[in-house]
Amino acid sequence: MHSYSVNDLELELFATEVRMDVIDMLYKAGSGHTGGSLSCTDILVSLYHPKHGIMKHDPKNPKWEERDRFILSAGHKAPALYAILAKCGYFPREKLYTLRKINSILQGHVFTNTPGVEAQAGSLGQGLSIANGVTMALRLKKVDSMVYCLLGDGEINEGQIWEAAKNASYHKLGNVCAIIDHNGERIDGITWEIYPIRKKWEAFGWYVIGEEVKWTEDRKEMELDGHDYNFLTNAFKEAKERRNDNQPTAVIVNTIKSKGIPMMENVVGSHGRAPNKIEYEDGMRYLKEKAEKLKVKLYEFELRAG
Amino acid sequence: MHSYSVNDLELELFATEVRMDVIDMLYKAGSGHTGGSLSCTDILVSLYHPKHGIMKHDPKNPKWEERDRFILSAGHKAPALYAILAKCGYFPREKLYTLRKINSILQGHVFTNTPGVEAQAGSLGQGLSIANGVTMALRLKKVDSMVYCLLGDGEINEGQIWEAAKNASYHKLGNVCAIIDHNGERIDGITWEIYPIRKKWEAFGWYVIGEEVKWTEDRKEMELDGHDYNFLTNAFKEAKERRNDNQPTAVIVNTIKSKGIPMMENVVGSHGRAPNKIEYEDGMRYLKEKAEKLKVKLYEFELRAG
Amino acid sequence: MNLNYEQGKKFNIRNAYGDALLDLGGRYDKLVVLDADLGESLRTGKFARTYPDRYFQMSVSEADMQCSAAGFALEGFKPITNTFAVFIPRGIEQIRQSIAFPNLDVKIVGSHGGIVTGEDGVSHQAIEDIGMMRSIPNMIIVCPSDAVQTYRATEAMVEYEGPVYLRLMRPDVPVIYPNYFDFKINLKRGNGYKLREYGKDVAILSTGYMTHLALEASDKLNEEGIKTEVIDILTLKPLPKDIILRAADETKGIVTAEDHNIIGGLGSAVDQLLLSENCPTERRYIGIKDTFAESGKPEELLEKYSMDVRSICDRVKDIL
Amino acid sequence: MNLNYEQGKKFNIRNAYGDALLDLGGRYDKLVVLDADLGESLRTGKFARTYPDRYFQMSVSEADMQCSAAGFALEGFKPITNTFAVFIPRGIEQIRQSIAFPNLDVKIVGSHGGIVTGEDGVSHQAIEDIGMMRSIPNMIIVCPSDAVQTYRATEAMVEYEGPVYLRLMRPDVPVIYPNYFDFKINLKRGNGYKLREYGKDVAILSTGYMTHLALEASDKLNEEGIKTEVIDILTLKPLPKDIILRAADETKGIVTAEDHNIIGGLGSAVDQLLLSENCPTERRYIGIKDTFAESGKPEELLEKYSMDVRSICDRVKDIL
Ligand SMILES: Cc1ncc(C[n+]2csc(CCOP(=O)(O)OP(=O)(O)O)c2C)c(N)n1
Ligand SMILES: Cc1ncc(C[n+]2csc(CCOP(=O)(O)OP(=O)(O)O)c2C)c(N)n1
Ligand SMILES: [Mg+2]
Ligand SMILES: [Mg+2]
Repeated sequence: MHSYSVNDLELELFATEVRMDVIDMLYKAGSGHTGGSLSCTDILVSLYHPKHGIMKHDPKNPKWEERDRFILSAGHKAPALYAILAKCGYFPREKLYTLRKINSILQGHVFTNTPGVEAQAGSLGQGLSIANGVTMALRLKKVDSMVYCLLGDGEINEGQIWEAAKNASYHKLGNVCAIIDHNGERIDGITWEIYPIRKKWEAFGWYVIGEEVKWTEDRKEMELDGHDYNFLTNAFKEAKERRNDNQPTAVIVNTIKSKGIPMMENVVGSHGRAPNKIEYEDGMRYLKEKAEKLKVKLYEFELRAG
Repeated sequence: MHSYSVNDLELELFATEVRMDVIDMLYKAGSGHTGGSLSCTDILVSLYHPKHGIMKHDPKNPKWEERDRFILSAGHKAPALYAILAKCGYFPREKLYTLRKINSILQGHVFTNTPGVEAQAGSLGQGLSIANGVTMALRLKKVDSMVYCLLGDGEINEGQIWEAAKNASYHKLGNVCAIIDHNGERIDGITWEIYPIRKKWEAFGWYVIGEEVKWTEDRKEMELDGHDYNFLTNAFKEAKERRNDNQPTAVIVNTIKSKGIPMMENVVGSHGRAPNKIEYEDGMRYLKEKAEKLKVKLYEFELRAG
Repeated sequence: MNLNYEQGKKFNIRNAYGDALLDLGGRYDKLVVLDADLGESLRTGKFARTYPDRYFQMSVSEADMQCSAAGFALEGFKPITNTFAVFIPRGIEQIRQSIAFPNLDVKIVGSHGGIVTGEDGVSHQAIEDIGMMRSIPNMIIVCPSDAVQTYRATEAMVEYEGPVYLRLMRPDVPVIYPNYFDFKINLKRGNGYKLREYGKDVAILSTGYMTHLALEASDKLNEEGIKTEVIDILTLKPLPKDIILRAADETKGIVTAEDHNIIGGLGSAVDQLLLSENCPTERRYIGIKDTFAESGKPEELLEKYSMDVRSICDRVKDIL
Repeated sequence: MNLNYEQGKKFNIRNAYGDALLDLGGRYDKLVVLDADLGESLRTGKFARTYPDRYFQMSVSEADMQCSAAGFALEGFKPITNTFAVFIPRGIEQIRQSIAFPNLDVKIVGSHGGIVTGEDGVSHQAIEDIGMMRSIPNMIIVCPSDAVQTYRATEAMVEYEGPVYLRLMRPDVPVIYPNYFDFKINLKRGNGYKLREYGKDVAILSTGYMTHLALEASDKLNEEGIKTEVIDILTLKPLPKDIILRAADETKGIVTAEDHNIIGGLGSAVDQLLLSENCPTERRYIGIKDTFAESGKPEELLEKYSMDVRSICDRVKDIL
């Protein structure tokens, strides 16, 4: 592991707790998408973290006009967003256990009835177009906020993504930042068909941060930028700083599917289901240990800072 | 003008006659798409010309299994295809004057009831996907024919084009050749939004021939490759020669909208209508003179050869 | 605004739509217009030139256009998307997921409805759009029949909060309604207008392009002693219940006339209303009979596909 | 092939579809299968592993998938496209233009129809697919209700030449039909099967998931002395005319039961049939009532949205 700052430790602890909630709520719901929720957790944490997150937002005032917007396009990653929104205080944590249940404010795929959720999603490929619309609207309202939009790598197979990519650059939507969660997998297999990713976004007129690390068997052994808060934070900051340059920014983020449940990591087929009992326990044990270690380290830092 | 070969002269004479038929049938139909039909005429002539065309095809046997296929994706360019099919002998020339009339075999947009028409079109963005399907089918049948597919430059705004582009390269469809008729205009304006063209196809895994010459006010004064039989013929030949290399080929062709009707050339707004009386007469006069000159030149060549 | 469309004269309803857009652009500063390279046909030009900041050219990216409109609506704007009716299904899954489901304030305009689109042929003749849109919850469907009504329907659509589909057509049609006519449009309740009332033999329910043909048919039948009433159905969803049920009650039967597949459109909607309200009656259908048409002049097509004035008269006589 | 699905036991009809695909792959060398990254859910795996050359992964590019299938059909193949029913509209304009209009031999399979898709929520619950597909000329619509019927319907679909939409669902359902049952499927004429005939009080016309609930309801009502018949409607387009008209004639009324919007689906289709054939009757509807549902267990949703066994019983009693 590389050397840590307090910020990193705080982000990582937060993310570890989020992952526990994600696994917990999925396990209790009995269905849902584990793989993609856990691959994007660190991305969302880097955006939303109350202290270190890049986004301006206010859980007490979810409709605050000046907030940065986050549009989850790959709507099946809902559990990660829900867990973070709850941790930030958008709604009570108990609600997490109503996930996918009747009468819940937490639908199986994101919907606008959840406090803090900006747009519905679930059918892939639509969020970036929505983000463009939001951004054009903000421009008319003269609100200079960022609009971050999270896409799955399998999702960018949808042609609509490229319509949106083209229109974002044509309409000079500098406030748009598309984040591609490149975990290298979709449901039925590896996302070979969408490579090269970086070149595509460049050809569609985007400023691109990051480059895909193609999927490999031993991906889970790799230290990937999608789980590196330095990379994530700097990338999202850079996108924000460039927002008046009239060019949208794409951030390609390399991640591992089901990150946090060692038994499920990088396993094709772990996409669209909840963890089973063994995986659940394995994941919870692993994450709890990790959280404990992080707390110890943080304590040491505090002592030193004294 | 650059130096001419007999082939060039024969192609150009053929194309000039095709253009006269196109203008004639559009004028008589009273509606239809003049701009795009005339921008792609030389492309189609280079493919279909009975002697010099690159495509294997047989007007007496339109369903000949070994034929090269041509899929017109931008279905509004139908008049150009109809005029050429008639000239090649797929159906009697008189039929041209039934264009867009009730009970006609010549529908406003291409349909499979016309002998020689491979697929319907009219709604933009679908032809390349169809071409891919045809090509995958040919591969299963072990027929090693080319499948050429003509796209409009405005048309490539459709996301489905990029789904098809991605799937063609993913499925290694070397027999597919997409031709982009880059006349720089769509209905409501200039195709600024789709630039750069070449980089996009490359990023989607295609071998690309040609590069776009961006639209300018004085485009009609330029000598563009889309009206140069050498360029066209060589490009389509090269695509054919590469067909077993597992990579589809895109040919970007720079053209002038309404080419052949000097009053309408390069005029935004000439897209979706038939020529009016003055334009019709202007075009016919211009083309007739051109045909006469070409015939004289051909005669001289023959004398010299004779 | 006072209108000035000469009654009885033919006029293109798309021009009325364009006029209304321009006017509404001044009244609603949150109104934005999105085009997919068919602005010329949809007459969005006046709005675009007057309010260039609120006009967005999306080119042929219909799916993207519908979702970007959703984005605008999420931020409190009133977006209007524009394309041909036949290309609405190009983004209909997006309309369903991103507009209708969250019930967003997006207006969807489809022009060139029906086979009267004519010469362009089947690929441009929308005959399924209404059927598809009717299947989607939260969707209001408006199908005006002349310039005056188009203008007022556009106003009502913009005033309304929520998803609306406005269907227009290509050819000119006579101005039927007086310019001062007060439509009292209520998109939550549904709207129909009795335009003729010769008597109670048969009721003709017509919509869009077919209304002026229905009026012709009604006048002709009257000369032959057959007394019909003609009700112009502006909203296909929701249907104006009362006026239809009353017609079913009072007449010997109902002929519906629409330039759309008889499956899924006005004919289907009326049937379901009649049976669900336990008010069955003799029924005949004018519309395209679950087949694709072809290129041709609108009048020729209407004749060939039994949707002309004579066919309306024949269907009325079937009932009697 | 002889089937072996244990009657009465619950079984997933998607498995039967997958079994049939595998079998048909051997019988039709022109059969090709296209997937859009939902092969696991659609059970195309057995076919894919046995005939890898005729299996095509298109990833989430539903529009492209439908048109590529059209390309295959143009060359004499029998392509089958696969995705969730709710994503069929993602390529429905393409289906209309490139498949239905030229009447190509493409089979379109949509699984996860209806609100019984459950926990995934509205974005995955197709309630408009049938309405949209019915609006399109040349389209045959097949909606089986158990594993045996699914297997046979898949065979019939592949045998038929022309566009067919096959709608499947997510949950397991009891095997209703005996394995040897001879369905005599004729997709040109329409097919329905009388599964109960306690008497002539009311006819319940059900389709897909709802059929086993209709049977339960019928049995329950019988215990209470109410004598219904249950007709399982396999083809929503064309409808099996005779069996429906006879039911309308012989009983006091018809309840339709479908896991789809009551607008556009079986209920609408039956209404139009009844009125166009001048055979009206008392009508009640089970289905989702032009609204979007939510996440939840299928049974809970059926109860909340009045589509459970009790609701079917109640609607029958309404008529009496
Ligand atoms: C239009 C559409 N088609 C299919 C699906 C089904 N589906 C849900 S997730 C998924 C795979 C997405 O892969 P990716 O975007 O890489 O997501 P991740 O790996 O992060 O889970 C698919 C095909 C869908 N939700 N929407
Ligand atoms: C899906 C779809 N949207 C809109 C149209 C209307 N339309 C017909 S041609 C055209 C412009 C196409 O431009 P381009 O592809 O550049 O064609 P060309 O310049 O060769 O005429 C448009 C928007 C259509 N036919 N299909
Ligand atoms: Mg992925
Ligand atoms: Mg062009």
